[in-house]
Formats: sequence, C-alpha cells, structure tokens
Amino acid sequence: MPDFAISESPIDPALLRQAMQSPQCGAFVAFEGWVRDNHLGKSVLALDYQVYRELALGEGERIMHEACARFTIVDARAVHRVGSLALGDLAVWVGVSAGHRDAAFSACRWIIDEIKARVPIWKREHYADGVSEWLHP
Amino acid sequence: MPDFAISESPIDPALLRQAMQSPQCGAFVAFEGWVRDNHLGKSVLALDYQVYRELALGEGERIMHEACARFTIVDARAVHRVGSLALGDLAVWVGVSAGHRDAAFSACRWIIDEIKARVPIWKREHYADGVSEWLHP
Amino acid sequence: MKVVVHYFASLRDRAGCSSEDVEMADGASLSALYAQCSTRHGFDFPQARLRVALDDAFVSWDHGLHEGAQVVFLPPVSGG
Amino acid sequence: MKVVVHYFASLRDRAGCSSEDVEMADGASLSALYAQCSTRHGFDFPQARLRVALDDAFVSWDHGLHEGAQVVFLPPVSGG
Repeated sequence: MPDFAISESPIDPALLRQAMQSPQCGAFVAFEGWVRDNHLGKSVLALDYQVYRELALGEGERIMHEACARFTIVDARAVHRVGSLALGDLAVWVGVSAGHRDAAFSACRWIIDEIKARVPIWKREHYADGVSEWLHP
Repeated sequence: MPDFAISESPIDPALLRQAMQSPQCGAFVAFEGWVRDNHLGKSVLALDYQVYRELALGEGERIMHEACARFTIVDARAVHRVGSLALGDLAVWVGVSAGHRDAAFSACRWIIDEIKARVPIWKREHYADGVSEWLHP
Repeated sequence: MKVVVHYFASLRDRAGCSSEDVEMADGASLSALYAQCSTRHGFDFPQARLRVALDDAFVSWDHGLHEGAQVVFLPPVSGG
Repeated sequence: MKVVVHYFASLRDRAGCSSEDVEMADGASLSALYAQCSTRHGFDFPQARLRVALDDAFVSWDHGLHEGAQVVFLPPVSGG
C-alpha cells in the first residue's frame, strides 16, 4: 500500500525497508535526504522543517498513488521528518519496490522530485554566522 | 573509501548504510537486489550464486573507483552475496552518498548496471518444476 | 464575511502570527484577500510566486471565498 | 607447457570439474586452448560469447600463454 507520512521523531529506515519486503520484488531503491553541513557555501549548523500538515499528507499521498500509476512498481512509501533537526539527521526517506530495477530507480527519483516541488513543507537553515533563513527556492 | 565486497553470509543493509553517514552529504541512494519468486514466467524457489572471487573483487573495486571518478559523489560501496539464497534474500546491495541527489541516483544506477555486466558472478535458478539452470544472458 | 488566514515559514515570521481572522466584503476574491494581508504585513512575495489553499485543498486564485473559509498562502516549498 | 584451466557455472557443470591441467605446445594460443577444451567437453559457447582471464586478470584472446598459466573462460555473467 503506497503511503506518505510526516514524522516528528527520528525516521527508522531499517523498519520502513523491512515492511516493504515481498517475494514478487527483485529490486528495491531507497532515497534518503540527510541534513548537510553546508548550503551554497554557507556553513549550516541545524535545520527546522515546518509543515502544513493537512495539505502535506493529502499531497504526499497523491504523489505516492501517482507514482504507482506511472511506473511498474509494487509499493512506494515515503516519510518526511519535521521539527528541529541536527547535522546528519535523516530528513526524508523514500522507498520503492518493484519487479525490476529500472522502474524502482525511476519511481524513487520521481517521487523525491515531486515531494520537493509540491508538498507544503518549508526548511529553515541555521548558519554558523548566527543568521537563520527560510528557504523559498 | 569506495569498496566492493563478496559475502557468504546475509548482508546487513542497516550496518552498511550507517558506515556511510557523513555530514557533508545531503543525499544517499541505496539499491537492493532481492531474490524474486519468478523469472520470465517461471516460478523460482531458490538461487545459487557462484563467484570467481579473485577477479570479482578486482573488477568490483574498479567499478567503485570508476564511479567515484565519473560522478560527483562522496562514497560508494557494494556487497554481493554468493552461495545458496532463499526467496526474499538480499542478493546485492549498492549504496552511494553525495552532496546532491542527482549524482547519488546516477552513480547508484551506473554501479549496479556495471556489476551485472562485468563482475564474474553467475546465478543458477531453481524452478518449481524441478529444473535448475545457470543464467548466461 | 469572516475568513481565517494561516501563515507558514517566512510569511508566518513576517505576519508575527500563525493565523488571523480577516473580515472581507461578500464576493471578495482570494487575490483581494492576499493584497490586503500583504499590504498590512509587508510581505515580499508577489502573488504569482505563491500557491493558495482553501479548506486544506489547493485551489486556483480565481476560486471563490465563503464565510469561515480557511485560507493559506503558500510560499515556495523547500522540503526534502 | 602445462596450464591450468578453471571453470564456472554451466561450463563447470559440463566439464564435470572446477579446474583441470592441460598440456599445450609452446606458443599455443588461448583460442587453441579453448577449442581443445570445448571439443573435449562439448561446450555450447562459441568463443565470441566468452571472456577470458589469465592469472586473475581479464585479457584479450590474442594474449600469450605461459607455463603454469591460470586460465578462466568466462561465460556471460548474471550477478545482481
């Protein structure tokens, strides 16, 4: 069952992966977005993510179902963390299982691109120089 | 450090992933090949992988280093299981960390394609009808 | 009619609140509502850079407003 | 000169052994070695479908042989 979730607590990729195992699948692709210590040359200390929860859940769910319709995959799931995150923390996880790798790679890439473009979640970066800034690309 | 390994025992993806975590990386992509219960319409019960170990390790290592030269990534690692595998078992794992997702996806896909094309490992499928067969595509 | 406007991210910081009640003339448009809020709070975003949601669903800017509507002006998102 | 030939996968099954010593005339080629082994064991693969390795490194078919060479004829691989 495709599924999109928002989490205030740390994401456990091992648990998520395990729940997707199926003997009809030959391929599994996972994407993880980690909190990076730099952005456009600036040193980053931490992040906040703010979410418009009701709409984010609906839009995320739509993306997962669209992925299942567009690609020959068996299952697709994603979780986005919100709140305060430290360097190295897992911010977003996307997993796709499929019969074959081509669909698994394509769908996983498509899903993370759509999440970044469409789901109402905003990132604020806290920089080493004391400034913090919402990103509105 | 890019690395390619051959394993006679089950692969632990959580451990492999953890060893690649780095605060300079914003993206991580993992591919897993699972033993699927069917192949070209035939019901599969189990697999054997046979390896020409000395050459497989050398060729695998070359692929990982070539990936690091071709793509803007931070680290790339892969492990291929050999011996007797059951349905659902993890046969091959590829992990790539990078600053950004584009390189992580491209490198991960390239690595698994090269492993399948170049590394001297052979798969024998055992079918439900009692026949077993080495695959030489 | 009274509508409720919710803010996120830099709009929330600039407005100094996460939501507010706004009184509008019947038949007022979403664009008029944004123009009023934007002027009052000094938002930097031209309407064209925002998406708008009504009652927790994306709508187009020419969608109508109703008494009690929950409106969100969404600045460009940056999840992932 | 004596060389050692190693087999994997279906070639191993057909040969009925994982390796064997083969006596070849000095200056014999890898192609001649494969032709001899293939005839003896009845391999299905034309040489063009195989890769060949010498002393644990891929080589081209026109690479020379030497006393004690370790040779592997590699059928198409199917890892992953």
